[in-house]
Amino acid sequence: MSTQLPQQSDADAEVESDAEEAPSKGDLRRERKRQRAAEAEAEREAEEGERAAANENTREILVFRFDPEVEGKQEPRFDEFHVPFEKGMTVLDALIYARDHFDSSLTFRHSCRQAVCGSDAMFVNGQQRLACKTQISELSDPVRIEPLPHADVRKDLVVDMQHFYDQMDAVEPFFDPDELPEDELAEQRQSRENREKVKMSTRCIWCGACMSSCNIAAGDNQYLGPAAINKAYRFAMDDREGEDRTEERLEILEQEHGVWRCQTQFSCTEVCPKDIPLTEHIQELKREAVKNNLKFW
Amino acid sequence: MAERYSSFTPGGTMWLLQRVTAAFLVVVLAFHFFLLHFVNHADEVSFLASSARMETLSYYSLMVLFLVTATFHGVNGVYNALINQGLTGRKKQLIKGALILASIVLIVQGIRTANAWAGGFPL
Amino acid sequence: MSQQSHTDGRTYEHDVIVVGAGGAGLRAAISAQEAGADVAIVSKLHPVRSHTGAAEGGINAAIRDADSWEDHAYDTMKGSDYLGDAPAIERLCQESPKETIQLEHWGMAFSREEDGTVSQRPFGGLSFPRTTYAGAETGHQLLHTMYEQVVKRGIEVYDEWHVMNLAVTDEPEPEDRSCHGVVAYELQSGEIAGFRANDGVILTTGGMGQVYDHTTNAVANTGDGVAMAYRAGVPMEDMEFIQFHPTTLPSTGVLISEGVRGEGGILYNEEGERFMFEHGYANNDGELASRDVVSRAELTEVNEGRGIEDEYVHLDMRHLGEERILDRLENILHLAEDFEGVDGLEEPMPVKPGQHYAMGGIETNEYGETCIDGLYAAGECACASVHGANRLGGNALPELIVFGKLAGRHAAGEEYGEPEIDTGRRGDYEDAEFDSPVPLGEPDEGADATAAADGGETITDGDAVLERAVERETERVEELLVADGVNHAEIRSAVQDTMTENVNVFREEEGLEQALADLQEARERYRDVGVSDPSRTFNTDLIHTLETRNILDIAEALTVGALARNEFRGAHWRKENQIRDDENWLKHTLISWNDGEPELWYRPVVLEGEEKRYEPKVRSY
Amino acid sequence: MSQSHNRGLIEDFGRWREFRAGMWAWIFHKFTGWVLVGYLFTHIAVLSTAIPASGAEQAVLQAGDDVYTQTIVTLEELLLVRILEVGLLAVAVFHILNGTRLLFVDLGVGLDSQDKSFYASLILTGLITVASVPTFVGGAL
Ligand SMILES: Cc1cc2nc3c(=O)[nH]c(=O)nc-3n(C[C@H](O)[C@H](O)[C@H](O)COP(=O)(O)OP(=O)(O)OC[C@H]3O[C@@H](n4cnc5c(N)ncnc54)[C@H](O)[C@@H]3O)c2cc1C
Ligand code: HEM
Ligand code: SF4
Ligand code: F3S
Ligand code: FES
Repeated sequence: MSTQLPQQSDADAEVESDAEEAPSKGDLRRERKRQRAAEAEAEREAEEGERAAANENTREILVFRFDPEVEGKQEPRFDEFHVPFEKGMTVLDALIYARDHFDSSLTFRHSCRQAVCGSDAMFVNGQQRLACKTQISELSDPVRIEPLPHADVRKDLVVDMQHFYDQMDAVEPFFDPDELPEDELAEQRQSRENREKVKMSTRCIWCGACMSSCNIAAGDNQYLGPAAINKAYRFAMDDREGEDRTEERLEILEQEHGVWRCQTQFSCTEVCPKDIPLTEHIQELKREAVKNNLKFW
Repeated sequence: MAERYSSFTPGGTMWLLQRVTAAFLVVVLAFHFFLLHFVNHADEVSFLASSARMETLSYYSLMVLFLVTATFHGVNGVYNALINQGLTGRKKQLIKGALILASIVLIVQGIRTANAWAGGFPL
Repeated sequence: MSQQSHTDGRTYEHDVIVVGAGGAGLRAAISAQEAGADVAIVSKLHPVRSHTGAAEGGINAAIRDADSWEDHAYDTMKGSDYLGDAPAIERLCQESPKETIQLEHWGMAFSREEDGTVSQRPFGGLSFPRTTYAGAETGHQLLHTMYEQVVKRGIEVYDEWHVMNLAVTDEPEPEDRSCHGVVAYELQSGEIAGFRANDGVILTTGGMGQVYDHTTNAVANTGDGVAMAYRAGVPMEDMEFIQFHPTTLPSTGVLISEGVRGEGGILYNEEGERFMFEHGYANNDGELASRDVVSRAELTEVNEGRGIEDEYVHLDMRHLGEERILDRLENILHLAEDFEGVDGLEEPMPVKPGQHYAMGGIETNEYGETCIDGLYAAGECACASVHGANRLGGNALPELIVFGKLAGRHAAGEEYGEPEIDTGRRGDYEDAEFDSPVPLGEPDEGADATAAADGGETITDGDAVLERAVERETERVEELLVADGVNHAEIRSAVQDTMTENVNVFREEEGLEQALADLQEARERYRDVGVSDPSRTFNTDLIHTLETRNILDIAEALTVGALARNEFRGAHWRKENQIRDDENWLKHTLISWNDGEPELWYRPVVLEGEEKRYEPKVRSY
Repeated sequence: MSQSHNRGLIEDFGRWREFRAGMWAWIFHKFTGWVLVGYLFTHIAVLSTAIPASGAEQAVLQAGDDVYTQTIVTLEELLLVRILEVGLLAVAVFHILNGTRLLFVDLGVGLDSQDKSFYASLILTGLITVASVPTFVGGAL
């Protein structure tokens, strides 16, 4: 959980003391701006109430808000928005509506709107979900939207993903065959069965939902986590890589904080928006690793 | 990058042993419960009855094995749970030591008890 | 928080800076590194979030013996409606096989044949089934495979850094200028820093779909690279050519693959008529007519009052039977369910045309060079002109890997021969006679012009140019953060509304002029734009405000091009002249930013190939 | 600047209401495992009274007056102990059943019905526990 860098606190301290010495013009302006923002906020809330009353067909969303820099948002809180419902509306649509119409400081990552970029995994009504892939009509009112659990919140719904990326990098996530065909126009052969075997594992979009749902990953920062293990599975099971390489991959997975940490909670598999059978892959790797170790005896 | 594993790691072994002991325990624990709660009711326990059972070599060895596996399974389970909660470094080493010590004490004490019933190692 | 901590930001220095981390950017970075350069990628999204991941169909490559790159080139030229430049097209088709196999060697999970070779399938406009694919997720596999190679090579990636501007010297003629780096804003910290590029900057910022309100493109596809290059003096080429895909979901713009119609899906209007036949849009091919034809048919139905809820038509696949649907179109069921709340097995799916791809972009030659020294572009943001007036499905992904590689190598110092395609105002070109009915460009003339125009001295030193660029952008951010003003979202949606209303599939003079007037009004409002979020942490309000400026510039250039080109070619349809007019219009539209105002000119299409000349023929399938 | 909000353990655990089958199984298995180890240690401690008892006269042993027998009998006379024993049984049965479920999962069997097998373990545990109440709580008090 503490993926925060230690030196940051120093940097913060410095900045603060700078500010104390001579409140710069910029600071004053920003101060005024904050006040205005607060006023606008109050106004918005009033307007919103009216709107909600006027429009029957709205949905209520409760959104987690936090910003380390903005007064009034330093203490985490939930903001309520009433957005007009339309058929086909997703949680992401609702957030965009709230941002564009009520509060442009509402912050969340999103890009593709079609479940391929993996930017918008969030904790929606008690489950990790992709906001863009979740129909709001399927959720009960009010829709409660929080940032991914077990990750540091940077601002509103944005969490720090660095730790997740580090874990992905730790499994040497790249294809590494022993040899390639000499002809640069000749492909390596791969059987259909083998491609089928790795197919699901290649679908991962790095959304981090699985990692966030896993209690082990929450407790043990060094645990590789389901997504990284799945990434390793993708290569370890690919026949095009050599046997020695496969063994090396198993060795990485076998570290103390590798596959053995998984306690088959299944929540990763349940929340994965790409339906990757993560637990199954992890279990298969455990068995592979045991088999591999038995060879030593 | 996570630290690279170098030589043979016991991670997999411990994991495997945890399963193997579990499989063994299913059988023995069921037998144990059945024998001491249903066949012989708990309130009918007496030193002599226990003693009589313990004097057979097969029962004695089964119980010692039971003790050892259960201790390993339980203590290793606890240790794993702690690592899962992110226990590392010096603290981890300390707790590991303490757990091993406790296991030894438990097993020694258990065997002494068994010997007390059997009147020494049953031959 | 003192202002200082943000402005005296560090300068990062590398040989080659790649802006963007989609397919084109990653490929460029890898090849620049292979050519020996110290390369870094600067991207506003983490690489795997790039929109290349959304591509479904496949990569065109002539890798089989029965196929040839010449056939691929011919198909591409024909598809482009003879507005593609032959040297670029031939490059693309020659190198695509090698690059595609290169992906395979990097482990990309292509679909396979029984014998273990990669599978290929037929695609619209191709004379051979040469579309190499990985299920219905080719782009995803491509993007991730290439990112893996970037990780493997340890290439530095600055992710969630939004590039705001280029550091370009300010000689009076763009052709004399040179590029020395970029200025970027880190989302997490609010830091503004200079990135010094010793050898070159490669723009690979992808599409510009956000110019329209209904698009298959990502929210991040705001054409930043195109707009930045444009303001630095590089012309935008063929901007009026926008591909609209006929089957996208109305509420989100999510693409419903052509596969549904390929399998026998039928389009119905509100009255339940199979309009493609019943109203005579395509008596032979029906639903399977080309993308532009179907898009126009759908919109005609809606415009004539036969659309459902005055917005869309129905795509019905129920008659195919559950078994067949599950077998071949399962993905479509998920898309319709997840993004539209519709069960494709039980009810028809609503669809309407949506913006899909920009054929035009930053003018480059066949090596990815722009007219500014040290500035390159590749991928969807660039226009080496391989797609001309209409892109064939499956031709964008090869464009990424081929031109990404070439630009990367070139920037790293590898020499190529003389290009055959001219850039900038060199070689053959003609000035346009174009009178805009409304004022164009910056309302307060010259605000965005070079320092020379500001009255300052001309700076030609690389470091100084970068420093100045950082200062300017810092100032701009400070101003935006304190300004109390209009919300970017209002302006953006005004632009999107008028573009969708007037510069869509159907274009007519009146509408285009209206759009220009609306855009000018939006520009006026943008002068008063303000960012209401005061935070330095992850200020997306600020980023969207910056992007909106880019959208404005692009939308305007696009509309100017569309208004000027009075003919019907490829994806561009004009009411006033519904024929392809080779006599007058076998030429590229180029638009340059001239001291705060767009300026239009033309360059003839290069139809001379390596060995033959491509003679324009009627495009019929 | 780069501050962030660490939601801490409390908030993380506050999510228990949102747990799903696999997580509950995990929590229960953990809890029952710990109870069992705890019991194992006490159990051996209690049984250790057999060591001093082994020194007693044969007659004392016959009469059941030795420390060991006395300790056990005294304990067994307490209703609380009897009830705790039922609890122990429940705990053990659940741990065994779910442990078996986990063994299957480890072998890659029945991963798709992991939630059902968890519910089955729960129900079976309940049934066995209820069925054993007469044997445990009953008997000569
Ligand atoms: C739904 C869909 C399906 C498609 N299917 C196919 C297909 O089957 N076959 C085919 O050939 N083509 C297809 N295409 C087209 C093709 O996918 C795209 O043209 C191509 O992926 C664009 O890649 P790119 O690398 O140029 O840009 P992108 O992948 O969009 O990447 C742009 C990069 O630039 C970065 N960036 C942007 N602005 C900035 C800035 N200001 N500062 C820093 N970084 C910035 C972004 O972070 C991103 O990393 C499809 C397109 C879509 C939308
Ligand atoms: C009778 C059959 C038993 C079976 C089938 C069984 C099965 C298991 C399994 C499979 C695990 C590993 C869970 C995992 O790592 O995911 C486990 C953990 C554990 N077991 Fe057992 N077990 C049994 C008996 C016992 C006994 C008798 C004890 C007490 C001594 C015990 C104590 C534990 C403990 C403490 C854990 C660790 C729990 C945790 O994760 O915190 N088990 N058991
Ligand atoms: S495995 Fe699934 S949940 Fe985890 S990061 Fe990948 S896509 Fe997301
Ligand atoms: S949730 Fe965690 S414990 Fe294992 S099965 Fe998934 S990684
Ligand atoms: S916005 Fe890309 S996954 Fe949701």
